[in-house]
Amino acid sequence: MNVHYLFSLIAVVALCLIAFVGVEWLGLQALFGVVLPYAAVLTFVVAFWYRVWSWARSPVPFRIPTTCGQQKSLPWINAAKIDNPTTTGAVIVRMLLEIFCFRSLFRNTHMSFHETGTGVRITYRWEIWLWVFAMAFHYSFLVVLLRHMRFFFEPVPMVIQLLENLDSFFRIEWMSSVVGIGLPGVFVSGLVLLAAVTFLFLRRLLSPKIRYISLAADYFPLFLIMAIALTGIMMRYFLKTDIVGVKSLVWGLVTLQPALPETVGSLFYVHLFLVTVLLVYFPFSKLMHMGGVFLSPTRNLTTDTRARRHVNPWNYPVKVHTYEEYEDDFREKMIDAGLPVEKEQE
Amino acid sequence: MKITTLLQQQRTAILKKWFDSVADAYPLETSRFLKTQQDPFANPVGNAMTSGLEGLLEEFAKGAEREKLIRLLDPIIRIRAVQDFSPSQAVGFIFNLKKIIRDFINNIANAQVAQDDLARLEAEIDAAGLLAFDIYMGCRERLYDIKANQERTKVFKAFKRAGLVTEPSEDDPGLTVSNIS
Amino acid sequence: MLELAVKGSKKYWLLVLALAGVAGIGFLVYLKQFSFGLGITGLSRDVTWGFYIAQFTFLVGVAAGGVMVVLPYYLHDYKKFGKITILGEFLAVAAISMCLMFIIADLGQPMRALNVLLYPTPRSMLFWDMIVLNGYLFLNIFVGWIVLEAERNGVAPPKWVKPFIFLSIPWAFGIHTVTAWLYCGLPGRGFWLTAILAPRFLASAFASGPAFLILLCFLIRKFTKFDPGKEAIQTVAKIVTYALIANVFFFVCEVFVAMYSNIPEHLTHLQYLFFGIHGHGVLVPWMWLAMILLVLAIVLLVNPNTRANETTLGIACAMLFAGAWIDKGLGLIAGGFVPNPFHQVNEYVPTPMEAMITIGVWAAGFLVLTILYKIAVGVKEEVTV
Amino acid sequence: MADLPKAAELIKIDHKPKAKGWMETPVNIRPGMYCYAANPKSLDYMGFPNVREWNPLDQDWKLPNNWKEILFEGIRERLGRFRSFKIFMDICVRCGACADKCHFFIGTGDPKNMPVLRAELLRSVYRNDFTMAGKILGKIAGARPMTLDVLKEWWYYFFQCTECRRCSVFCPYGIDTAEITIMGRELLNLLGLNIDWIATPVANCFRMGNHLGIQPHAFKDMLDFFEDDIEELTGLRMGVQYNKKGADILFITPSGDVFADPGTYTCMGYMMLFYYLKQEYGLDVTWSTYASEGGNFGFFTSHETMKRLNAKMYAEAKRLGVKWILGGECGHMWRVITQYMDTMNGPADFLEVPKNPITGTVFENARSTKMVHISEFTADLIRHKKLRLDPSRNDNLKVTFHDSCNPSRGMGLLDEPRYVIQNVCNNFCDMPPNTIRENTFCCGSGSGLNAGENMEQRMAGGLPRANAVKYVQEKHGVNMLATICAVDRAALPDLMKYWVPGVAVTGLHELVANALILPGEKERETDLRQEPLPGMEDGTDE
Amino acid sequence: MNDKKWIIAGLLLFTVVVLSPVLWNAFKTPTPPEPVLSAKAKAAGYCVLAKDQMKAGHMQILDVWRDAVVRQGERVYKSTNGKEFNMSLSSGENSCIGCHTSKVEFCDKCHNYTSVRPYCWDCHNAPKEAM
Amino acid sequence: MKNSRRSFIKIAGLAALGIGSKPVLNAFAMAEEHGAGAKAATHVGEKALAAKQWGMVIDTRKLEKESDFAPIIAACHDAHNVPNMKEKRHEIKWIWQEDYKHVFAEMESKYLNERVEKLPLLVLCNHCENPSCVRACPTQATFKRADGIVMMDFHRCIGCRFCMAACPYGSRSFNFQDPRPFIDSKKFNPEFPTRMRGVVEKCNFCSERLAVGKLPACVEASKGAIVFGDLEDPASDVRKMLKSNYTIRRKPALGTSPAVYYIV
Repeated sequence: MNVHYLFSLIAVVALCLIAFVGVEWLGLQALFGVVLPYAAVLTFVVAFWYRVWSWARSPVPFRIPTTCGQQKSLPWINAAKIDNPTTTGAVIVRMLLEIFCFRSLFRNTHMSFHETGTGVRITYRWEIWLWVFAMAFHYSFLVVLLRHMRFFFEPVPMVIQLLENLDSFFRIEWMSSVVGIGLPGVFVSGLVLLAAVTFLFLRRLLSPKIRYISLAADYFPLFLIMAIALTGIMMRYFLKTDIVGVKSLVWGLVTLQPALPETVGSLFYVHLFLVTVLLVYFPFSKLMHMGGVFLSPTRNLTTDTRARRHVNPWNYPVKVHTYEEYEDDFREKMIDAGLPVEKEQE
Repeated sequence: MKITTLLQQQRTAILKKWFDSVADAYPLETSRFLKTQQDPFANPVGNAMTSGLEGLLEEFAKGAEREKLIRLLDPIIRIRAVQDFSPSQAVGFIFNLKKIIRDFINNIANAQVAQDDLARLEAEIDAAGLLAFDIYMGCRERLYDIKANQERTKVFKAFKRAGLVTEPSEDDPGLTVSNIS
Repeated sequence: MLELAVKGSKKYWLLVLALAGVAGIGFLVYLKQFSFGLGITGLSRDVTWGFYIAQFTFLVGVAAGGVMVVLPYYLHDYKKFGKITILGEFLAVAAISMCLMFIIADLGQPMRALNVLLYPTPRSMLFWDMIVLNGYLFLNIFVGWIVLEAERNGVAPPKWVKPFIFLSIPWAFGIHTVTAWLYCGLPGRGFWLTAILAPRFLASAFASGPAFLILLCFLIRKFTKFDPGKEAIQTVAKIVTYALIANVFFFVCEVFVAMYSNIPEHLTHLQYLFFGIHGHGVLVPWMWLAMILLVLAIVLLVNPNTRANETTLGIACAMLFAGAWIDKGLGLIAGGFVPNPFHQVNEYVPTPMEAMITIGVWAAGFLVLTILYKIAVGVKEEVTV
Repeated sequence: MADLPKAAELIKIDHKPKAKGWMETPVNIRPGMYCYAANPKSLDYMGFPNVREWNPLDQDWKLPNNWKEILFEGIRERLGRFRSFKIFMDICVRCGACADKCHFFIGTGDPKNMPVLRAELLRSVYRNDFTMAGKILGKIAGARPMTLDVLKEWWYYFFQCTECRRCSVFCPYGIDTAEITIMGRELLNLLGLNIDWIATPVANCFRMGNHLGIQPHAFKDMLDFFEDDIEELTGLRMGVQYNKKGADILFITPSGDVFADPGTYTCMGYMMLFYYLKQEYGLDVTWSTYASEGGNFGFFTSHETMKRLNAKMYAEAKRLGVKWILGGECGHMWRVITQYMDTMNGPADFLEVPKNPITGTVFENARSTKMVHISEFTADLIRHKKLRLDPSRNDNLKVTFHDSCNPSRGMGLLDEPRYVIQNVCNNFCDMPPNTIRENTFCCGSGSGLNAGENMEQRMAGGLPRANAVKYVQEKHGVNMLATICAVDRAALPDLMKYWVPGVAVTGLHELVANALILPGEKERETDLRQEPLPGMEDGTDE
Repeated sequence: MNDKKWIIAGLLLFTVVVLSPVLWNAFKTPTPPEPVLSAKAKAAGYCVLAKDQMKAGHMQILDVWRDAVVRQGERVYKSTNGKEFNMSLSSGENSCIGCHTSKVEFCDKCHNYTSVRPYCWDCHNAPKEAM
Repeated sequence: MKNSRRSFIKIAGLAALGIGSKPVLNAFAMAEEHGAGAKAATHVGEKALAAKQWGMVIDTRKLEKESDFAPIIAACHDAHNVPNMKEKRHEIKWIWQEDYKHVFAEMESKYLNERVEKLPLLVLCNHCENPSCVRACPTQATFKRADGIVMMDFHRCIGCRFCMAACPYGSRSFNFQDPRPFIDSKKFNPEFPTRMRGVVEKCNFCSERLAVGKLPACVEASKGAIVFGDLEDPASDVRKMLKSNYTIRRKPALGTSPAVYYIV
């Protein structure tokens, strides 16, 4: 059986416990609130540089873009300007579409077999859900991230406030006997993030194909992000924490004058520690696709290789079979067959 | 109870069992891969079979016609003939149905079925199995035919037309077509 | 299949851009309404629903009308409609999208729209309307998409969509019935308080929806390689004819009851609409125009020659659509609120801003329609090569 | 111990082993699914390392003792040289979007044929020995050590990828499994682990100019034979020119067109087209016996080998002093030309920017490589109405078009061939949209897998393509599958024979030549295949 | 192909974005808000809940209150120390704003600090202060 | 309420994580108090007036002149911060004056008593026993309290105005724009909230005054012209008035059963 996800789940639960025990029983607020966050950000930035730089160091010897549409050739043939880009501008548009709209994933299809009267037919259904949830996941994550900037800036920038207003546009105010949600206003992005990450997890779990290819390294970030979202949601809507205290802690960090507020609960430290772990984990894992997608040579190059020469920095001479050698091998036969030769036979 | 009635009543259950038995016959890796989910046929290999088996069972319930059986069996067997199967695996799944139906009669449905009725059905299944074997062999023969003929039809024909087919000599550093086998 | 929507001719993109532009302007005006409040509309304390809700009501009809091509195809296996059922379904999708947009535009507190879900209130007809509209939207997108994709792949649609198809048929009747019940269950609004309102709505829906579909078919035939088929169009035209006659008949019944019984509660609204009362009567010319259009449409449709002639058929359908739009989109709502419970007359005239938002929503709806039809027609062209 | 298991139960236990992950599942090399090991003579001739006799089915592959070192050094070197390799090793998130895009996975159902898993075979080793996470976390990070079993798995599955790049179209990061397969094969070549269907053509091509090893005089003889056939058909001799210095254009086509049906008809098509252009417009086209191969099996071996074979094109063009090069219908040849040739063996500044002297069209898109695809060339001619055509000669055909992987996903050559077909045939229809253009399915035999011994693999891999053909056959009565790739012309007839009997395969220029009205030709009674033209059936019935 | 400068530019941009909070704020003086208690509140010396609990959870109490007041007609809150309160956010005897008389001095300080913009004030509190 | 309390305590353990790092036990105690626990601590004030169905009798005989009406209307509108909208269309009114022939239009009579023909009447929400507006509301933003008051929950109203269409008495107003600029700041009552744009409002029978033992503002200002009390209590003032006078209600045929009676 596939125990990858169990392992990852245990790892994330353990991380939560570490932070909880560390703060609640050992009183290590300073470690979890100051030392680790600083270390994590430093690691994140340095390791991110290191990884991207290690890619950048390797040259791009050949221009091998995937062409997903008609080439620009004869003037009267409509070229797919974006999917087969020949100009830098078009490449930028292609990259923007990839990065912001997940263009390629949007094409996703699902193959299935059908019995027809005369045999088997393979069909391809447009499969949008992975795209939908991937978009939902990334964008809600981004919004959640930006929203947290209210803790990092004073006064809070207008754009962040605008974003908050949009995010909490729909008032979800629901009072029941068990839970009451009303104030503070519900941010949709947090719920979408949790829903999307859950979908991505269930997909790995329930689709046999995806389960088969999934590794512990695939489940771990999902659980980690799920836990981050959950702790955040718990703090905001149910168990409450003193956000003035949270902001003063964060403010201390960003002004490089760390100070520990007293009234911030352990749940916050769990949340913070998980984020810390995510930051450290990020540059060493597949999450680096964030940086890598920019460098993907099948997408970020123009396709006009026949019109503009691409230079390979390490191009080296190779041994070839020259025409002279060739003619030496076959001169006699060539002359017999009436083929022209460079050197007449002696 | 008439056996055809049984087949119609227990269609879903019998089909399920039959699917499972087919999944068992897959090579280890794929089989395991299939077993991890409720619908063992979300995989391309199995996918092709779902409706095929359903159609076959329907045919047996009605009293099979040879032409129709061939039409139903051909697409399944044609795929299995190039996949990872021994001949017995490729066609054997049909015979599994006999045991499944007997089990149903004895254990689950607890139904009384006329012996000659059952015998007739089993004979039909046997016939279908043999048909499947015919198809399988036809496919394999076609395959070997293609294998055997491809060089002749492509290379040698052209070379012969040009009168170029000669035995390669040992010391000739050049390599000739005969190496490309 | 969505890729069919992003690959199109210049004309197509021009249309898309134009519609998006108009919708965008509408949205900007809506932002004004959002920040100021519904005060920018012509609504008042007495006429609390206006253009938005009227459009919504009319469009529910257009959406429900789609069932007139779905039903014969799926229930009676009427093969000729096979080519246009998807057009009916996608028309419904676009119409329902417009309905939902109009409802949102009409809310004083749109950000609280989710309260309808958070506090489900089965005794409120609006709650049920929310259910049926969203359900119908889902059913049509879902069924339309799956059937179309199966058609594109050249396989039979999966068996499990059948129940959804069958469900969508009564559901279509449901959306307009519930919409009628929004009005006809209200005490003290004599104009609406009539049991025949739902049937009347349905009749007008089954006339105006398919009539619009006929017009769309003409457009599609003109601008694409897909031909919905003359015979199919003629059959739809027959449906339109009978539905229109039923609609007018129901209306005559209403008028009879009001006039003959002479009960002021019921009569005054009709008087206001067709003759005006206390010197107020902005709608009088409109209502008469609607009547003339509908009668002329009947004449053209009932006559087999003019019905068979596609030019006159087109004219008849356009007249019908316009007439029904005035009837439902102008008269019905305002007529119900005037005179008010105090028997005073405060008239309603939409403001330019209100009209712009309305046009914006229509444009957005047509944008949805254009994209969906582009896909549907693209598949049809592919399949019938 | 009360009940002994029954026999049936025992069998069941045998059938259901404890499920393991793919890493623990050893490879099972199966006849019919692999190609024979490379002939040592071929490898030796090319100077490849670790040449020896070995058999994939043997336990012992006779590897050099330091094979792991060689391999790791090879990986290290390539990580430093190819950003694509490095990035594709690092950024896959295993979303699975590629899984059911691969024709081999669809056809065989073998999970290791999912592109993601094929790449993971290599990635798992990369993680283990080249990343920090893998070194620390090991299996948890998805790493596994290099073993002989892993090596066998690489060999088995990297030669079950046709480098068609269909997965790359759908990958959100553009990960191109072909690039990974190319690296995998390069690495395997370091250990002498190639297949013969690739290695021997490479050696042939290196020495004799073409994969078949057709020697120059034989090459000429074969084209002469086509001349005879054409003469029989039209009453005209084409007068093919070889190695002619100072010609306008050098023409290079895959040698498959010269020796194998139905490519031979395409070859005749080129000859007839050039004859027409020579007679009508005086265009001077020469063929070359030295650069008598457009295809490049070196591409399936290593970048270096590809370069060694490819060098001949420019060298020959330079020697002959032509203005520019015209390329025939081939798949991977055009990928090499488009994405590698100019970089590896350019700049071709001794040639002119290709300009069609007949229409005046300058092929701006080939400004640097100086090499034009013949379907671009012909489309241009037809567009300018420079060819006299009688499409009704192809009226017995219902044609569909198979986009070959490399021209479609490597260069985007999609509409030109369709334009040509639609002008030379009256009956054309496309296959379903998800199986054509950039979504096209491989023939199942590309990248050097067009051998005989792996027929099952080829038939299974070609299933999706065949299935789409079958669809249009049933729906529109299609009986001819046109394509612009020599491997396709060699592989698809077999595929059709197995899955879609009744559909033949043709090259684009066979159709062109059928429709082309040559100046001074006699009335044709048959097409190039010597089958009666439509309307001529009675006449030839003797 | 020289793309290193682009990559470095991208990395620099990335770094600046990631570190922007620090770069922007480094060595600024921390400005934790200090809500001003009115004389009345100071004098009373107690609130509905303990200070810490009010800090974190006053919004929940307001949620419960508004439901109870409007829908149940319950308008009195009895805290654990036995004190009774008028459950009203508007000013008035024994209500929130009745005691914390200045929204600006008491509520807004923390709300602005943490970018919280409750819509309570659309209806409650005095119109002049809201404007 | 007890149930809700218990279920809340179950998650209170988790709540310990949230508030205060050290005082775990405190957090437990606190969770009890606020959140749903806070509910237990809310109750109706001691002085609050209670009834099963509040009702009102308006004695039109005592309300004749403009000066009789104005203070009543002002008392209500000032107490509830009802804005004075400039545009008639956007008018907001909780209680106002209307002619007999409009209020009782369906009781149309060709030859009417001279007094009655020109009789001005006070109209307000009828707090019907069977309110059609409550039926119509899709969010229960307007609802009927246990004491018979038809309330508006301004926190929940989505502004669909279905209730206004459903009300056969025209008693409801809608905030077509932000009402605050139209409230006279001199007369502003800080103890009562204003409304925001986009919600419906109407008379609430002064539920906020009843809660502290006061009668509705209009009753207080009417100098005895309006009597208020529990309709279900035979001993109440309203019942006594009803017993001794002939009264009529608006549109009885609609079955809404208004709780406002008129002595004509």
